[in-house]
Amino acid sequence: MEKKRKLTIAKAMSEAIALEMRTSPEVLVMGEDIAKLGGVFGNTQGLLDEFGPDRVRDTPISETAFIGTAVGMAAAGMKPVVELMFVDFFGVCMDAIYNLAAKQSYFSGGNVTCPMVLMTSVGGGYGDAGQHSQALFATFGHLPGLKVVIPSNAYDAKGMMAAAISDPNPVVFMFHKALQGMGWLGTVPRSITHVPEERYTIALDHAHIVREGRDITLVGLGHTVHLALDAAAELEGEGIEAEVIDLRSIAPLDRETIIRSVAKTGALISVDDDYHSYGVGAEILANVAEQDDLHLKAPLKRISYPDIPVPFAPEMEHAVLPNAGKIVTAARKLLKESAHV
Amino acid sequence: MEKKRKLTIAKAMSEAIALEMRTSPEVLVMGEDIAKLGGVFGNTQGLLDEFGPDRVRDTPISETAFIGTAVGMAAAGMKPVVELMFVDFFGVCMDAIYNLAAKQSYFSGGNVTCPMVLMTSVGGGYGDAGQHSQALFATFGHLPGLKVVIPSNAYDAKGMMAAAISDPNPVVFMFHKALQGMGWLGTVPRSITHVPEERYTIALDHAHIVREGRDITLVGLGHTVHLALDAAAELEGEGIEAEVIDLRSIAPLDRETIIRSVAKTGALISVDDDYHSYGVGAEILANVAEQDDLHLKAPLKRISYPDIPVPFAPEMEHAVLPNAGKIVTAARKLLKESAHV
Amino acid sequence: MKPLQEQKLWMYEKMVESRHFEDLIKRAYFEGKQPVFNMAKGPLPGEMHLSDGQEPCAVGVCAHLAPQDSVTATHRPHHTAIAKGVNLNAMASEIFGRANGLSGGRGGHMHLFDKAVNFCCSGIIAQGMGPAVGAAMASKLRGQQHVAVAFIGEGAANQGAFHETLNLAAVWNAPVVFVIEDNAYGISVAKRAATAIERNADRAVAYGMPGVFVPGNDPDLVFDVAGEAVARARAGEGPSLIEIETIRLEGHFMGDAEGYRPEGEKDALHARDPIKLYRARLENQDIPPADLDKIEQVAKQRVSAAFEHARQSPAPVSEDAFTTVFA
Amino acid sequence: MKPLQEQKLWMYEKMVESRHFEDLIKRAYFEGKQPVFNMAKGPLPGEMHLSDGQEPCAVGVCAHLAPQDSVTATHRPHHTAIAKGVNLNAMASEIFGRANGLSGGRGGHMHLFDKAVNFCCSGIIAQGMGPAVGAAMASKLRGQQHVAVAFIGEGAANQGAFHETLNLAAVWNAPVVFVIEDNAYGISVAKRAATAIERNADRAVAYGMPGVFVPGNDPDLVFDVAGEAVARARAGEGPSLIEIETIRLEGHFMGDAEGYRPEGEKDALHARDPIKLYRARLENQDIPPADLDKIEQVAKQRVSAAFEHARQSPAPVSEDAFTTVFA
Ligand SMILES: Cc1ncc(C[n+]2csc(CCOP(=O)(O)OP(=O)(O)O)c2C)c(N)n1
Ligand SMILES: Cc1ncc(C[n+]2csc(CCOP(=O)(O)OP(=O)(O)O)c2C)c(N)n1
Ligand SMILES: [Mg+2]
Ligand SMILES: [Mg+2]
Repeated sequence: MEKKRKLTIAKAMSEAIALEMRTSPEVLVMGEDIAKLGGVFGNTQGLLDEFGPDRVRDTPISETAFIGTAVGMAAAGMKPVVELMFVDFFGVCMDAIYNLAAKQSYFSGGNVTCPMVLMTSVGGGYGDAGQHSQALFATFGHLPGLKVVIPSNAYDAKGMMAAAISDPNPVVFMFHKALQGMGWLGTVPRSITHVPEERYTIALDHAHIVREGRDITLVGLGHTVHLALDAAAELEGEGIEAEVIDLRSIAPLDRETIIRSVAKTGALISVDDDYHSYGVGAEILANVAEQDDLHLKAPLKRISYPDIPVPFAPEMEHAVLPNAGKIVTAARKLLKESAHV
Repeated sequence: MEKKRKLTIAKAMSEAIALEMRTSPEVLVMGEDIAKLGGVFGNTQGLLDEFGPDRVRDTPISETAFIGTAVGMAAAGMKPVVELMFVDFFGVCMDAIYNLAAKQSYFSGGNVTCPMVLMTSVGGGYGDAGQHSQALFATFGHLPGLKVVIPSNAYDAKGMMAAAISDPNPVVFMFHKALQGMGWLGTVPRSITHVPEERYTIALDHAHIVREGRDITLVGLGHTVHLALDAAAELEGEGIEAEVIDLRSIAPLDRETIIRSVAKTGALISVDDDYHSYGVGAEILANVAEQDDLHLKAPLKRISYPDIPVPFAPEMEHAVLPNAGKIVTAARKLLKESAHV
Repeated sequence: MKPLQEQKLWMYEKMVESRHFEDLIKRAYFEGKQPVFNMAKGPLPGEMHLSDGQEPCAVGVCAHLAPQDSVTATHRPHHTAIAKGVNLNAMASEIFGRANGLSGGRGGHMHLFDKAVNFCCSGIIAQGMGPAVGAAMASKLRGQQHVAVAFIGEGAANQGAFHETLNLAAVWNAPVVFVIEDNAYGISVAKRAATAIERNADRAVAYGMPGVFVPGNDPDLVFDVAGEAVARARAGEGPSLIEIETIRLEGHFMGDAEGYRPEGEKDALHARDPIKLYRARLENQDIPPADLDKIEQVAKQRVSAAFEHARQSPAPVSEDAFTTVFA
Repeated sequence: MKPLQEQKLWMYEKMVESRHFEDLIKRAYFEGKQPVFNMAKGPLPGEMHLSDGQEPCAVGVCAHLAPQDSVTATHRPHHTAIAKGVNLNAMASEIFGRANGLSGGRGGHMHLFDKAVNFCCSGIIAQGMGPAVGAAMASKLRGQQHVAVAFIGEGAANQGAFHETLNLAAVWNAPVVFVIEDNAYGISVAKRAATAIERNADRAVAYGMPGVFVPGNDPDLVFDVAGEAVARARAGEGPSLIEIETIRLEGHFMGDAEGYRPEGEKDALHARDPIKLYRARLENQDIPPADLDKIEQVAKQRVSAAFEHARQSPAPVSEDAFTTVFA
C-alpha cells in the first residue's frame, strides 16, 4: 500500500515554493512576516532557513512598495512570490496588482511578462470581524489580466502553487483560512490530504469534478467545496445524487465543465463565501442562464455571503455564512419543486 | 410652453452641489483640481468662486489621505463631497472607501454615520487606454455598505446628486465621461436635458423605465442606457418593442423592476461597459435566473466589456465596446430563436 | 509641561485599569480554546491584540483630551480606548460580542467606536490616520478648538497613508497630533529591519512639522511632549508628530510564541513594566502606597464589573447582522 | 561630475529630438479635432501630456544609463523614453496606435514599454516607483551592476507610494535613483498648495539617503548630480533622491487652457526654454553653430522619419485586442 504523506495546505504551499526555489534561482519570496515567522498562516515555514534572507525577505508594512517591487522583478525575469497577508488589505495596494501586474503583458504587447504569484489568505468564520474575514474572490476575478485560483485541499495546493510559480502571468493564489491547517484556526479535515513528495502541477484553468452525480450540480470553491461535499453526503441519504464541482480557478473560469454538468443534472446551486451581489454565484448562474440548449428542471440558485460587512459575534457571523445545511435545504426545495412541474 | 434649461451632466452636478452648499454649511468639496480648475470634468465649476477655499479644497495627489479625511469629517457630521478623478485610481485608496467609509455605520452599530459622496469619472471610448477608461461598476457594487449610482442624463444627475449629499451613507457617484458634456470629450446629446432650477431629489434605489415595451427588456446604466435607447429605436422599425430600464443604481439594485419587466417581456439583454466576468450583467442575469415563475422565451443575454484591459487604438477599443448595433443583433437573434420554439 | 499630582494619579489609574482589562481578557480568551488553541472558539473568538506595556502612550496623550477631541486608534486599541474614556461596559460587551456592545457585537475588538468620546479604531495599518485629519478639519472649519490624535505603531509609519496624511495635515494646518507607539516590532519584524532610519520622529521634517522622540516609555515624559503638541494644535499652530519608545509585553496577538525575539529579550522587558516603574516613582514622590492601592482597587473593580456586565449581557440575534449596514 | 563635450552634445541632441517629437505630436494631435476640440478624434485620441521644457531632467539622468539599466517613467514619458533610447519608430507607432507600435497599439502614450532598453511607464501617479525598486533588486540579487531610475513629478511626491518605495529601497539598499521633475504644478495645483515643504529633496532624510535639489533646469547640473547618484547606486551604496527644478512649457495635457497660472507666468517661462539656453551655452563654449545645426537637423530628421513611419504603418485589427492579455 502506498505510504500516505498527509499534509496541510500550509505545508503543501511551502513545500511547493521550496521545490521551485531549489530549481530556479529566479524564485524568491517577499511579504510581511514570511521570513522569520514563516508566515502568519504557515505557508512559508522553513524557507528562510533553507534559502536565506536574500531570497526570503520580510518586508516593511508597505504593500504598495513591495508588490510594485515584485512587478518590477517579474519584468526583469525573476519569479517573485509575494504575500498579501489578508486579502482584506487589497485596498492599500490594488493599483500595483490590477493596473501594473495585470496589465504588464498587455501594455507591452506581450514583450514584458509578469511571472509573479500573489498569495493571500481569505475567509472568515473564526470571529475576526469585518476587516479580516472577507473572501473578495469576485473583486479579483472581475479584473482582467490576473489568474485567480483557490485550492480546496493540500494536494491541489501544492500542484497549483507549482503551476502558479511557473506561469508567466500574475496569479492570485487565495488560500482559505478555514482550510489552511494551522491548528489555531481549526481546519476542515478533508483539506489535509496525501501529498506526493515530488513536484507536480495542476492546471490553473480547469475545474475539478470532485464528486459525480446526476440530480443536481453543486459548484463551490475553497471552503465551500467541503460544504458542498457535506451536503452531497447528506443528500445521498435522501436518494439525491449531487455532482460537486471544485472550481479551483475563477479566472479563467472553466465555464464548460459547469455547463456540461448542468446539462446533465438540470439543476444548479452555486456556493461561495464572498459577498452576494456581483459575486461568484452571479457569474456562475449567468453563464448557465445564457445557454440556449439547457433543459433546467428548476431555477438556478446561489448561496453566498450576504451584502453586509462580516459581523464579529459568532451568533451573527455563523448564521450568515454558507453551510451544508443551507445547501441541503436549497437542493431539496429545488428538486421538490421541479418534481411538481 | 415651459422654458427649457438644457444642462450637461457636469453643470447639473455642480448646480446640485451648490444648492446643497447654500443650505448646509456642512457640505464641502475636496479633490484634485476641483477648486481653481473647477474639476477636470467640469463638475465643480464655479464652486470655488461662490464658496471660497475653505469649502472647496484642492488636494495634494494623496487619495488615501483626503478620502480618509472625508470619512473622518463625515463621522463628525460634515457632508464632504470628494472626487476621485478617475475611477481607475481606486487602487491607491480603496481601503478608505470600502473598509472605512463603507463600514463606519456597521462598526459603530449605526451610531456613527458616513454621509459622504465620492464622485468619480468612469468609462472609455475616447482613446485614453487601459488605466483611464475603466468602468469598474461591479468592483464597487460588490462591496457592502456603499451606495453606487450612475446617472444617464443631466436631470437625473442633479436629482441624484442632491439625494446623494443628503444621504447619511457613503454614495459612490459615478459619472460617465461620454455623457459628461465636456466639449472635449464629445457627449451623447440625449444626456443634455432640461434641468429645473430648483432643488429636487431622485431616489437612489429605484431603476427607471425610460421606455416601455413588451417584447424584450434591455437593461443599461449610464452610457449604455443610450445605446439601449438607440437599439430600441432601431428595433421598433422591425416591429420589436423593447423596454429600456435605466438602472440608475447598482447598489442597491432594484431587482423588482427588472424582474417585473422580464416577467412581461420574457426576454432580457443586459448592457454595460464594465468588464464581463463577475460584472453588472452577471448580477442582472443571475437575479432573473433565480426566479421560479418567469416564463422566458429566450436565454438571457449580456453584452459587456470583454475581460481584457482597455486597448488604446480606436480600431480595437471601439470594436470591443458595447454599441447599439450589438444590442440590435443580439435582440434579433434572441427573438428569432424564440419564435422557432 | 509637567503633570499635576491629580493628573499623575489619573494616569496611574488608567494604566492600571487598562492592564487589568487585558488581564481579564487573557483569562477569558483561553476559555474554550483549551487544550488545543483554536482562535475560533470560546467567548472571545478572533485575533486579540493586547496593549500590556504600552499604557504610557495612551495615558500621557489622552490626559490632554476632552470628550470632544477625537482619537483614532489601531488594531491594538484597548489602552487607548480606556484612556480616552470609552464606555467600559459597552466596550467589554463589544469585545464579548454582546448585543449591548458599542456596536451590538458587529465590530469586535478591532472596531471600537464610541461617539460620545469621539473614539474609533481600524484594523488596517495606518488607515485611521485620514479620519483623524478629517475630525481635526471638521473642528477647524467649524471654528471649534477640538483636536484629533491618530495613534499608530512604528510599523505603520512605513505605510503610504502615514506620508499622505502628514503632508495633508501640514498643508491644511490641521489641529492633529500623530502619535507613534514604537514597540520595536510589527508582528515579527523588528523596526530596524523595516524602517530606514532610527527614529520616525525625524520624518517630521519632511512635512515641516515638529517631531519629538520620547524615550523611556515614561508617562510623565509623554504627558509633557503630548501636552505641547495638543496645545499647539488647539492654538491653531498645526500638526505635530511624536514617537514614543514603548514595549510590547505580550505577543503580537494572543497565541504568538514570539520565536522571532532574540534570546532573553522578553525577560528584560518585564523588568521595564511601566506600571510598576510608575508606581515606584509615585511612591518616591511621597504618594502613600495606600492611596495607590485604593486607586488600583477601584480601577480593577470597575473593569471587573464591566466584564461581569459583558458576560451577563445577551448575545445578538442573527437578524441583527443585517441592520445598521446603512444608516 | 562634469559632462564631456560629447556628452554635452548627446544631451543637446536628445533634447532637440524630444522637443521635435513633441512638436510633431502637437501638429498631429489637433488633426481631426477641429473646429471643436474633441479628444476622441483624430490620429492621436486620448490625453496627451507633453514634456516641453523638462528635457534637461531626462537627458542629464539618462546620460549615465546603459540599456541594461532600467527606467520607469510617468504619464509624461516622451522625453524620458527618448533619452533612455526607446526605439523611436516603435514609440511613434505606438502613440499613433499602430500594429507595429511598442505594444501593437494596446498601450498608447502613457504605457510605453521597451524591453530592449528596460523602459516602461505608468499613468497612475507614483506607481512606477515600486517596479523601479524591483528592477534594481533583480540586478542586485543577480550580482549585476545595473541600476534603476524612477522618474516622478513633484506632485507624485505626495503619494503614499513615494514614501513606501523610498523606505523599502533604503532598507534593502537597492541600486535605485528617484528623480523628481519639479515643474511646480500637478495639473492645476501649485506645488506650494500641495506640498508641506519647499523641497522634496529634503524628504530624503526620512529614509537616510542623500537628497539633492538641482536648481535651474540645467542639463549640466542634472548630469553632475545624477552622475553621483547613479555611481553610488552602481557601487552598491544604495538609493538617492534628486529633485530637479524644471518647467512645463505646455499645458498639463493638450487642450489645457492653464487658467490657473498667475498672469504672465507662462510668458516668463518661455524665456527660460532650456534648449535655447543650452544651445547658447554650447555656442559660448566654442562649439561651432554649424555643428549644432547639424546635430539638430539629424535629430529632427530622425523624429520626422519616425512619424512618417508611424503614419504609414497599419492599424491593428480588432482581434488584436484579445491577444497578449496573458503571456
Ligand atoms: C495594511 C495592513 N497590512 C498588514 C496588516 C497586518 N498587521 C496587523 S498588525 C501588524 C503589525 C503592526 O505593527 P505596528 O504598526 O508596529 O503596530 P503594533 O502591532 O506593534 O502595535 C500587521 C503587519 C494590516 N492589518 N494592515
Ligand atoms: C493616483 C493618481 N491620482 C491622480 C491622477 C491624475 N493625474 C494625472 S497627472 C496628475 C498631476 C501629476 O503631477 P506631477 O506628479 O507633478 O507630474 P506632472 O504632470 O507635473 O508632470 C494627476 C493628478 C493619476 N493619474 N493618478
Ligand atoms: Mg510595533
Ligand atoms: Mg508637476
